[in-house]
Amino acid sequence: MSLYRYSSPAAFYPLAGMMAPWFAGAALLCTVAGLWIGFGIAPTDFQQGEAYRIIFIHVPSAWMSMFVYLVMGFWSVLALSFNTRLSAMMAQALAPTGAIMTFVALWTGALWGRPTWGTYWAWDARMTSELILLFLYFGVMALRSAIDDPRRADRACAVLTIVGSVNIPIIYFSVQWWNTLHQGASVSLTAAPKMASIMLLGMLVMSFAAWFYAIAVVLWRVQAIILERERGAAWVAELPKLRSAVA
Amino acid sequence: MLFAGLGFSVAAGKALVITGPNGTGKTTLLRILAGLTLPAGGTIRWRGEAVVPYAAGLREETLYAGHFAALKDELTAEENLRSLVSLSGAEPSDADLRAALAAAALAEKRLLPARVLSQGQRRRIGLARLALLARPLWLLDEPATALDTTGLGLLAELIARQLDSGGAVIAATHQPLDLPTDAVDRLVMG
Amino acid sequence: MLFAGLGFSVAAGKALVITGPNGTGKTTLLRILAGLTLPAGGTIRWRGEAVVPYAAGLREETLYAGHFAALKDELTAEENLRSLVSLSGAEPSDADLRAALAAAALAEKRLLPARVLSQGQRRRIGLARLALLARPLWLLDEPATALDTTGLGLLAELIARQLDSGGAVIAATHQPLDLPTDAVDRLVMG
Amino acid sequence: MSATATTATESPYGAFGALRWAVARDLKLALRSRAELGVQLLFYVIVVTLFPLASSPEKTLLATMGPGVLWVAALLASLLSLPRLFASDFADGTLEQIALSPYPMPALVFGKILAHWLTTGLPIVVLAPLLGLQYGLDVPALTVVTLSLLIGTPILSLLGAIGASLTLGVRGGGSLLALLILPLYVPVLIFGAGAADAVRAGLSASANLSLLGAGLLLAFVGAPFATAAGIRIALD
Amino acid sequence: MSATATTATESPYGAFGALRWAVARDLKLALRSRAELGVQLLFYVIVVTLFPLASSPEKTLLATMGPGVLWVAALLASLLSLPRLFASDFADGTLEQIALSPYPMPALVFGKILAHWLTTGLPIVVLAPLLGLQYGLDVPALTVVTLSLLIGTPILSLLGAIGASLTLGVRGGGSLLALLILPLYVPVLIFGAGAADAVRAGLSASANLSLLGAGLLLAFVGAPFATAAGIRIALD
Ligand code: HEM
Ligand SMILES: Nc1ncnc2c1ncn2[C@@H]1O[C@H](COP(=O)(O)OP(=O)(O)OP(=O)(O)O)[C@@H](O)[C@H]1O
Ligand SMILES: Nc1ncnc2c1ncn2[C@@H]1O[C@H](COP(=O)(O)OP(=O)(O)OP(=O)(O)O)[C@@H](O)[C@H]1O
Ligand SMILES: [Mg+2]
Ligand SMILES: [Mg+2]
Repeated sequence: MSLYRYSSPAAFYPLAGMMAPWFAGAALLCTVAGLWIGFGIAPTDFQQGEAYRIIFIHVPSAWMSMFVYLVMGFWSVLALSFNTRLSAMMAQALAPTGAIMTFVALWTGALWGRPTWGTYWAWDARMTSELILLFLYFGVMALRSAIDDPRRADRACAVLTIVGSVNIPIIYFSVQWWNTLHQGASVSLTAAPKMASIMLLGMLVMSFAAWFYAIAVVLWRVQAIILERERGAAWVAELPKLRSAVA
Repeated sequence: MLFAGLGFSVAAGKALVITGPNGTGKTTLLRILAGLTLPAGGTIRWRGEAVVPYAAGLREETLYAGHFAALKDELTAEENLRSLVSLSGAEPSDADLRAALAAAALAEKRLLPARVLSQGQRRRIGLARLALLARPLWLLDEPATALDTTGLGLLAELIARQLDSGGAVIAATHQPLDLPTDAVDRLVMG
Repeated sequence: MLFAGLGFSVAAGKALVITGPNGTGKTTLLRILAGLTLPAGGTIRWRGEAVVPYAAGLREETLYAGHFAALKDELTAEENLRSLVSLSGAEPSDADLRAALAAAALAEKRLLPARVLSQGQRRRIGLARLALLARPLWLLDEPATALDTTGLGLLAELIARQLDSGGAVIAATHQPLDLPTDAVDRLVMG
Repeated sequence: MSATATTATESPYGAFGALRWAVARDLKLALRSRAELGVQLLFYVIVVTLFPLASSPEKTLLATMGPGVLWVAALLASLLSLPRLFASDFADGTLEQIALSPYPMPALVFGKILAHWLTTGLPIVVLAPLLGLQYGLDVPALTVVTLSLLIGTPILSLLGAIGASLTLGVRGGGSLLALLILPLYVPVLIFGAGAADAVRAGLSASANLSLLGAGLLLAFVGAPFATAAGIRIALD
Repeated sequence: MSATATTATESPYGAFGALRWAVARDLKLALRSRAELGVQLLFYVIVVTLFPLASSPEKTLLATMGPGVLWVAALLASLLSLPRLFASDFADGTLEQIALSPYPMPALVFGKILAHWLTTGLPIVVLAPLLGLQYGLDVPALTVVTLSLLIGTPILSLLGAIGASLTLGVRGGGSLLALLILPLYVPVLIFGAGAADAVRAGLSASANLSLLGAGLLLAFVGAPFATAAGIRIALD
């Protein structure tokens, strides 16, 4: 019952404002710690030298790029089936962050590919499907900006997001299904890790940093979207913060 | 918010004629009733029960004729009519189709592609469609557009027949429809 | 052959109202007069001289308003109006544009994209265009479509003003236009 | 005049009737303009023959490019015809009537997609082996390319319909549609063109083909519903 | 309210005013939907990146294919956007008003074509060098490809406009247009892509480029009139 209350933008707005700084702080802490582990403590790799340290950025962003899409899909399902405005706004707020994460994964991957495989880019299944993911994010954002009725845009983007989510398993399993340049999963819940535990720790801490960053940014963005969309509503006019800003 | 605090109902055998200045929401209201547009709030009841847009029961029992004639330029008048009527679930015989076209004064234009028909002739195909579809509820948006005097007479006759057979009609219009006054309720918007 | 043996003329300060059943060639006739459709035969004279379709003089002195409003859904009412009027060669000031829109009761809708306007509001942009274009000859096809009572009043006023200033009007219509009878000639087709 | 039974407990408006209506009508419309079918094919032929023109025509290179070009051309032919799938029905109000028809909308939509494939996809499948010869492909490669097109082009039509419905009435329709739909097309393209590559490399194409088959199944189950939802959104 | 001078001996409705009206209006329309320009470009990028996907990604092959792919993609982007050049103006009646405007119609039409090129052709020219890098083209080859696109894409827009006007209101417009216009496009493609091939083979590209330039001149002089005539026919 109390959770249900927060499905209204008016109720969620202050909650988001309250939570976002905490997540931002946690993101900062984890980033500092993760970078310190990754670039200070973790030993040089005997095969790849220093270049492997890109892993501390590459892997968290690659994971997030897929995860953000799944979360977007989740909100889209809610938005379509219950016609709730907040879910659609959440999905809208997630897309740019997802696109950035995807871009970072592609970018760092390409930078990493140069020293290890001798090329920035190859049409390998995982890279290709990750590129497709980027285009999917672009597609969702382009579709939204092409429709000016927000209600219609919400629902159209939800349909597209749900349809596009078939790409996620393709990215994830591409290394298993095809014989690719890209290496397979080295972190798994069932098998023992194949990595030095300090490297693993660094990656995990950086992953948390990415998580917290994404949550904080999305909360702030959703606040902006709520304000923009509900600018006609009475509760927005009564926002004390806004009034002091105007004064 | 285009309109709020609007409440009305229409009974079998009755027509509700919606009038009002341009832009007061007549078309929007009809589209909401048909289920095409999602209302920001409010309830629509059909036979006493609240219905959601695109409910199967609603689609089977209502007929919506909007601004667009839904004609294909490449098909002849008769093909267009048959296609539209069977999309709505009825399967009229060829004789029925021709009778309806003849009643709409389109007998001679039956085999012409819709592209070369005049504006009024295109609307008359819509009238022939009404004649073939005995649905409990008709939703008509500006049914009198582009019709000449005989066309208006045919429209009035079709509506009267629908009301006689226990159907209901909701029509938005700027032109007088010439219906028996006792069967008509009026809703003035704006 | 849609019609033959038709002869008529319209003088400055006079309106010619064309009526007749659906499909008798009113639209076709207007399009021929505008130069859009090639007639199978016959002569069109303008200021006493025979003219060919798309003659520069004809294009500069006539204004054709057909079934289509020539509006872009993406542009606002005001942008649409400015674009249409300047395509016809006039360069009205912003104040003129707003005055014309206000006269058409579109002052509040000025900045809305045409997509969300109602059918009647779209036609009213056409009326505002008429107000801004003082051409010697107006060719109007069904100008009353979708207009409410005030819209019809505005239309009648615009035509009257055009006639007063020595212009001529040829209009095809099914609805009565409410013009001063002495200024109107009638042509009944079909 | 006919009246429809509205009180029956079981709806008389079945999916099959809907399918028949949509296929019959769209095929009639496609055949009405006699030139249409030929034009579609000619476009495909021209695109396929353009590539050797634009690149240098060495023999081994040609055979390598062959399946890829056949597939890319199929994909482009599909993209080019998609905006028309619903546009005219949307503009003239037919789509409103389809959405309000008592027949199940996904079935009506599927009928339209089927007709689209029959008029644009199937001719391409039939023509592909002939054009493949031009690229010096051998019989096993030709067979696999054709087979992969036979399974793959319906996926293109099904996925494309989703994009077409979502971009209805949206400005920049054609290219927005391309942007939305190409990411979904790429896996189809990869498996499709990959099948022939596998055969030319002496491997079996069955993995690729069964992945394509799975894709077709998925698209077949999901696309009509997603498209119907897209159309309803566009009409709102 | 303003009145226009109708008795001037010299017509006040000059070609320049017409050009300005058409370019300003079409650019405004194109910019109105913010996504549009980006989408056009993304389409081009995706098509260009598709080819290596479908064929096998060997380095020398890539460099050979490069200019051809850049050109074919430009051609397809042009083809895809052409049906929209006049279609919406035709459907909503603007084209009638354009035909009846006191301004010279070829100038109005040329303005529309210019706006079309500015929004679809020019961005492609700007982007081509970047995409060419991806194919491993060297600087001389890149320069020539870009130059050939700069001269060639306006020809595509001009010729395409003729086809677009002739297929107005005709069913199957998109592919019929493609069919009409591709034969005219092919020479442009051959000279355009050929210029880069010449440079890679160590020859001079100037012959190809001056042929392209001559083509541009011819299209510039002829196309607006042919297109205006096509539109008048479509309106009849
Ligand atoms: C642009 C090129 C690249 C892209 C698009 C890319 C994409 C991805 C993605 C999506 C993941 C997460 C999927 C998963 O965890 O299974 C990932 C993980 C990973 N990538 Fe990349 N990558 C690229 C280049 C590289 C390169 C060059 C290397 C190193 C040689 C590399 C090493 C890794 C490693 C070690 C992981 C973690 C795998 C795991 O532990 O599960 N990647 N990459
Ligand atoms: N997105 C929107 N933003 C602002 N106003 C809108 C929007 N969508 C619709 N409207 C307004 O809603 C009204 C639409 O009304 P509707 O088409 O239902 O009118 P109508 O009563 O049918 O008019 P007419 O008699 O002209 O057909 C118009 O006044 C229009 O300006
Ligand atoms: N190619 C053709 N073949 C046969 N008849 C044609 C052709 N083109 C037009 N017509 C006929 O010409 C007439 C067109 O008339 P027009 O559109 O001018 O009528 P109108 O008087 O404006 O009618 P309305 O009042 O309905 O607008 C129609 O009767 C149509 O059937
Ligand atoms: Mg209305
Ligand atoms: Mg008419």
